[in-house]
Amino acid sequence: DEIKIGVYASLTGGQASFGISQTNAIQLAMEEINKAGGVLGKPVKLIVDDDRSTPGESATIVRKQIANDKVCAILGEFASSRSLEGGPICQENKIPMISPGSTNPKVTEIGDYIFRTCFLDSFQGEVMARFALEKGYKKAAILTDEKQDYSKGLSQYFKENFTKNGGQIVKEQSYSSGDKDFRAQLTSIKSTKPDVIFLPGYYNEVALVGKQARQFGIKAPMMGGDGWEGDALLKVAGTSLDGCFFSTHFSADNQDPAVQAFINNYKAKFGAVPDCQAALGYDTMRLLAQAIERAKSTDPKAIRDAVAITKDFSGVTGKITLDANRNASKPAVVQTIGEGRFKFVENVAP
Amino acid sequence: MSVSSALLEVDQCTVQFGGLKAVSELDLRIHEGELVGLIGPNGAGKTTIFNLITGVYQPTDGDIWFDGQSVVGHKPYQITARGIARTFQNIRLFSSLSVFDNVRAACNLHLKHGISHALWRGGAFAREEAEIAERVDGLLDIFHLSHLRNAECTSLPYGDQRRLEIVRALATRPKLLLLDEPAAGMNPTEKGELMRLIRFAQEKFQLAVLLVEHDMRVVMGICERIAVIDYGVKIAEGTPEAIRNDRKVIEAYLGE
Amino acid sequence: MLQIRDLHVNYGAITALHGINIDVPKGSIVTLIGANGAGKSTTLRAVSGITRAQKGSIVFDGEEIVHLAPHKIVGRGLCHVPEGRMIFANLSVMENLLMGAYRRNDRKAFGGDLDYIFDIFPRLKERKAQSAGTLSGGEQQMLAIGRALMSKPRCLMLDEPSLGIAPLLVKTIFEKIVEVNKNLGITVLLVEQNANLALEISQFGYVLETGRIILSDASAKLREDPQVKECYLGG
Amino acid sequence: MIQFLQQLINGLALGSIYALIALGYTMVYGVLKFINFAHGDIYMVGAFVGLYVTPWVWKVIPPGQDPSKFNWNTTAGGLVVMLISMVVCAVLGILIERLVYRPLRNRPRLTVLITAIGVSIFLENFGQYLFGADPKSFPDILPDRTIDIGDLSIFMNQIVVFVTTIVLLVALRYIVMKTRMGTAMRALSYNTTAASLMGINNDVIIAFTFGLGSALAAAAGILNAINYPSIDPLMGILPGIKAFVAAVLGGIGNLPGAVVGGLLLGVLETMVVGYISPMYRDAIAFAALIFILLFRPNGLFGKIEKEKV
Amino acid sequence: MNRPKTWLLLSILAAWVISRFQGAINPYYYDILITIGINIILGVSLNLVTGYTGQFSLGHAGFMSVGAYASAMVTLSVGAHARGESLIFIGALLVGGLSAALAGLLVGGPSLRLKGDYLAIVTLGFAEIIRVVFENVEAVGAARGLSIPVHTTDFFWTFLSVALTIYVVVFLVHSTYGRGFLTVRDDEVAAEAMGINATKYKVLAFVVAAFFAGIAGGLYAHFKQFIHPEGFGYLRSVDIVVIVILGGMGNTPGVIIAAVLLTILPEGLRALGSWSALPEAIRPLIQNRMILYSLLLIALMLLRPQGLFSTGGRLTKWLKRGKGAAA
Ligand SMILES: Nc1ncnc2c1ncn2[C@@H]1O[C@H](COP(=O)(O)OP(=O)(O)OP(=O)(O)O)[C@@H](O)[C@H]1O
Ligand SMILES: Nc1ncnc2c1ncn2[C@@H]1O[C@H](COP(=O)(O)OP(=O)(O)OP(=O)(O)O)[C@@H](O)[C@H]1O
Ligand SMILES: [Mg+2]
Ligand SMILES: [Mg+2]
Repeated sequence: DEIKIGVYASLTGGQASFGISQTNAIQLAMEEINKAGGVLGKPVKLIVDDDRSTPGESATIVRKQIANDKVCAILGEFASSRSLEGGPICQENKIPMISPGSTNPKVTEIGDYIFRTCFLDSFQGEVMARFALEKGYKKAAILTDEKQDYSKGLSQYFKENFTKNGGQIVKEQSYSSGDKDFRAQLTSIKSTKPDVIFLPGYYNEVALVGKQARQFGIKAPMMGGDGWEGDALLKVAGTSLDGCFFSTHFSADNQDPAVQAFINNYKAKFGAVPDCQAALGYDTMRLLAQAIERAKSTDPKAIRDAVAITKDFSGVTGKITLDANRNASKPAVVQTIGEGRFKFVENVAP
Repeated sequence: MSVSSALLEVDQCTVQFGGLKAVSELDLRIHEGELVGLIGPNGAGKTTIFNLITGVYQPTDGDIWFDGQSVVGHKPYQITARGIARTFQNIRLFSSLSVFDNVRAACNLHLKHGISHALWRGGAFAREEAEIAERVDGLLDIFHLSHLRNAECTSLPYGDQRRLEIVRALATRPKLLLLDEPAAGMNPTEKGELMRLIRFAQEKFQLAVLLVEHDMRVVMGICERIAVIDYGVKIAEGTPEAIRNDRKVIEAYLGE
Repeated sequence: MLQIRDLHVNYGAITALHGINIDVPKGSIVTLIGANGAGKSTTLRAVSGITRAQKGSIVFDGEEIVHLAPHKIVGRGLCHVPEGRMIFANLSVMENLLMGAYRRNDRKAFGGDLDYIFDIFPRLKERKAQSAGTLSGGEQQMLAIGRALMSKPRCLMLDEPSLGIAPLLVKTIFEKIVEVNKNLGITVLLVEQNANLALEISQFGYVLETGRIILSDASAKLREDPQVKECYLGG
Repeated sequence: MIQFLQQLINGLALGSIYALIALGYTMVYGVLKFINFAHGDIYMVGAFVGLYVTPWVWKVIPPGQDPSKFNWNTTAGGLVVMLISMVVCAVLGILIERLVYRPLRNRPRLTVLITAIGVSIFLENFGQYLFGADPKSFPDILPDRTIDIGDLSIFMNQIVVFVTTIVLLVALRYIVMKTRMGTAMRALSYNTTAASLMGINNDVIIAFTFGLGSALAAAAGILNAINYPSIDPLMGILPGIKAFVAAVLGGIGNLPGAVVGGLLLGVLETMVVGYISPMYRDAIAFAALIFILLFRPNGLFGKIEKEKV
Repeated sequence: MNRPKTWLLLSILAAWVISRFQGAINPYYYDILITIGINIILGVSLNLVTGYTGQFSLGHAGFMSVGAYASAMVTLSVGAHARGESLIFIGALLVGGLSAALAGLLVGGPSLRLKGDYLAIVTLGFAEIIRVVFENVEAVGAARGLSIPVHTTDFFWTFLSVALTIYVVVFLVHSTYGRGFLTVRDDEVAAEAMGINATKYKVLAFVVAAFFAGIAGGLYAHFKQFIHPEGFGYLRSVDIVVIVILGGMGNTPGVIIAAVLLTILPEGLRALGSWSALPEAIRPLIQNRMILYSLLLIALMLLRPQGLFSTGGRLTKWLKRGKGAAA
């Protein structure tokens, strides 16, 4: 007999690249756990379902995993909108759900069975605002992805913290995910001559923004959040984002053997450097396994209770503690870009 | 307000397509119950006149009176509601409907009840549908189409389709019926039968008919009065006898 | 020139032709008459390949063409002016005529041929640049015939060319059919409701009824046939 | 003012990409009267073919060292890549036509439309399976230079796209309006039976149309990838829709209309982003489209052809 | 009492009886069942516009979203656990349906003089505009989406609406009055010449269809308990068009079966993808359900170009031929 854990993610469709790396890492974690004897002496079995990156499927999947596959816990989506769809079903059926990457505050507000292992947008926004000011940047322009709540949240917290501490926002512009042309926005931004451009989007667009900004002769450095992290960013942007900064969950420069082992194993299995979605997925899977171990039972209620009291779980993304609101409190990492790779700059404690 | 007693009065109408005057300053009167022929060479503007009367085209100039009211600027369906029905030169049946439904659809105009009845399906609805079915079957019967009642209209031979178009037009209960080459594609026997039917319908429903046709046997055989146009201009008008002997008409249209 | 043997055509469940035989000798005009729905158009459609025959053989100029695609049949010099004209409404009159000459390579000769057609149908010359869809019914018929002539066929099949044509012009068209037959040596297979005229200009006639040939004879004889007289010549 | 001019340039550059895709769209539509929903996906395939053949081409024609300097070798290589991609996509287009559209040729248009949607979903998802879901970086296959005129920046690539669009427009228009093939295309678009009675081999013409349309899509895909060097299997969806809008705006089936529609859409979107709000970009673009269609129900250049009754 | 109404009442009664046992149904299958119901409503209502009236609309999901948001707002403003849940729900659904109908009127009115693909692009554009608006209005959650705290949609309400939709569309069309829709589809010029106000019928079709799409949206919102503008994009509209065309334009039973089939298909393919006997080599290919889905879609169109359930498709012919050969 096995311990069944449900995973729903975007394996196809517009956001598949995130969902795939997250699921890959979860799979890696599962294999490692099983190799080490499983949980409670039983092997872990993942039930992975694809939600096509579209609304409307998550609820169905969660119902299926609970009713047909009889899972005892579910690992949710990185996209908040889909966690918000699957979450209520988990709550209703009293099955714990942990989202590795949903940063929208509403997700864990669904109820006491819903957790997350990433930090909230407010924290990242604050970290980057502080970092920008420390660097001596006074005038910032913001370029937000209007379609992503994640991006909007980051912008909002960045703005609040930046202006509160003496900075000035000289221009706010936005785009939608999937856009390829940002010249109109950059033209407007260029004329305001900012010291820094805050660009809290996903790497798909960020890379093109960087490229186009440099073509326009905009030299100001750019900053962003964990959405930047991805191999494609480096490949597409070339050198155009060199010297820019972003906050994220983990750094490959971290010489902690656990982190290095994760990176090497991931590379060996999937032929790519793990990004932060992968790191979060990996941690979440292991965190759940550890909680089940502590609960000494596969009863969902017991698992929930065990997850809720997670304290100082040491993962590749740092030490994770779940607070009373079932949100993770954990450090952020600031990285910079250069020589075709991400480089560690500093750790920021919560 | 028109003072004449004519049912239809086309008053100095012009239709222009770009540089081409398809109809120019045309006058045409049709009285109640009259059977008038409209002939002329190909491209003279006959079909255009039909389109003008039925509101498909708007006159560039001039006015059209029907039953004492101007119909210019009205939509085709409004004009049909006033009592003008037509057939088309290139048959335009409702291709996905059965013969029966083609005619039934044309009864739509005089429905006493609307959407609510169709949905409620009470007794009144059933009675009205039954009435309509009876009327449609009656019409089909007159035109010898009853046996094809449930056939798909596109599978009908050409001549039957033409007759079906006439039935469909009659179902709108017109006062004036415009027929555009109803005998085209029929053989002499069928043409004879058609003439009989047109006359019969004209009497039975007290119709005025305006008939466009290239077959002179048909036109001369049933029309009381004939108007001839060429290049959009009326070149002659009169009894069949007079038209047959009109030099201009012979030159432009009939030939020796 | 054209031999049709035991031709069967059905449309789904409806059988339109129950094995008919027709011969069109080279250089002749042959007429096919019959009531509505008898299968006249179907015969022509089967010959030109736009409707598939279920059974039978069609030999044109010594070659079996029953399985050829329409464009190949046209390429052999057999041209069909279909019922309903089928002119290209979105093209101008001139372009329609040139379309007729699509398979010809002697562009130099086009001018002369166009003049010839404009001579027969002066109205087309007036409307040269007009988009064909806005032509009157009769004008469209002229265009359809003109377009067919542009392909310089060896055999021309006309489906009710007088349909919707003013009397004066009907005469002209029939004269021109005789003319192209005589002068250009084009063999003609003619389908007509106007049986009087058709039998007058043709050498041979067939009478089709519900998918079967019920009579065939020299045209002059057919015109005297009491049955034909009653049904197709208007008594 | 400078900013306005810059936005205008940005808009025209964006618009010429739309125009380029719309050209192929509109041409296929003009002949076959059906919206080839898969056009945007052929465009994607075009870009990927470019990505995969570039290393091979570069082996034969080594590109210049500095991508920002003009270099004959780079340019020649770029053109070869584009040609290869156009040929591959033309073959793909013809293949698709042969396999799935031809059997449905005399069917209701909506049936074919659904099939096209099927093909589109297939190409997108098979693309994700084959190429992976994450975006790929497209190599600089043309010299990438910025031309600065005062404060205005124009990119070589933008000029290339613009010029290509215009050249293709002129060439296509010539083919469609003046050549025998083109007249046959138009004839066939009206009535296939009549066309075959004229001796036109419908299969050949339709295959040619598809091939040409797909080649155009491939060209657009490559040019777009040069401008925005991040390509992914779903990259065709959005431009596909935008090009559809552009084509309709100009009067679908009308070649110059497609180009004008595309440019207009590009400028409009850019101006909305630059001066109003990017949030409402799509909404305003569509609102403008609807507005224009209300006054010109057949698009800007579409003939208001009243059906002869 | 005549036949149609009897059928309507009987089916509503059946829905009610079954809904008494809905707790016993496996929640996953129950979810699919409700989704089927919603898709039937969407397909059958769009069929009135596209199938019966011949107007090509690519914006049905837009109307659905109006209904979803409007009904959700009603529920949210009344409060989650107010008394009289059913009454509030009916109210919310009606508000959703009526708002959508109003939207249908707004779009239908001015844009129906457009034809074919022009109409398609305008409806598509309209739906996109609605989507962008929802994406930006904070009051309805903007890009975050909107959570609805109650779960009122159940088997009874869904299939009550299904029955009503089918009743209205079928019996509207099957009357002398309703023949007007078909004539507009077949030949607008001839329809007008027969005294049929084509514009009125087109607008009516749009409004009625939008109303039911709105109801479907309301049901959806109160079932999934979360709505997001992305869920009502043009691809969703395309899905509905596929249902209509696969079912056979203007063929309501066909559309219903197509809705069932197209709802089950992706879930069936999901099951296939996790089938353990699958060879490793083709597993990733099968796991991308959309690859198989699209191939099936194409195959269906090739085999049944007139829609699944009309006679005369290749499949029927092929079957007949097979029989003939055997005999
Ligand atoms: N929409 C239009 N645009 C341009 N020209 C038109 C249009 N409709 C008709 N015409 C032209 O107007 C003239 C009259 O056409 P109409 O159809 O009325 O002729 P007709 O008398 O009915 O001829 P026929 O007996 O051949 O049917 C023709 O020369 C035709 O080309
Ligand atoms: N596409 C079709 N589908 C089904 N039946 C058809 C089709 N075309 C013709 N028919 C049927 O085949 C038979 C022969 O038709 P055809 O058109 O050949 O007749 P015709 O002699 O040319 O008549 P007309 O004088 O009316 O032109 C008719 O019964 C007709 O209803
Ligand atoms: Mg006429
Ligand atoms: Mg015929």
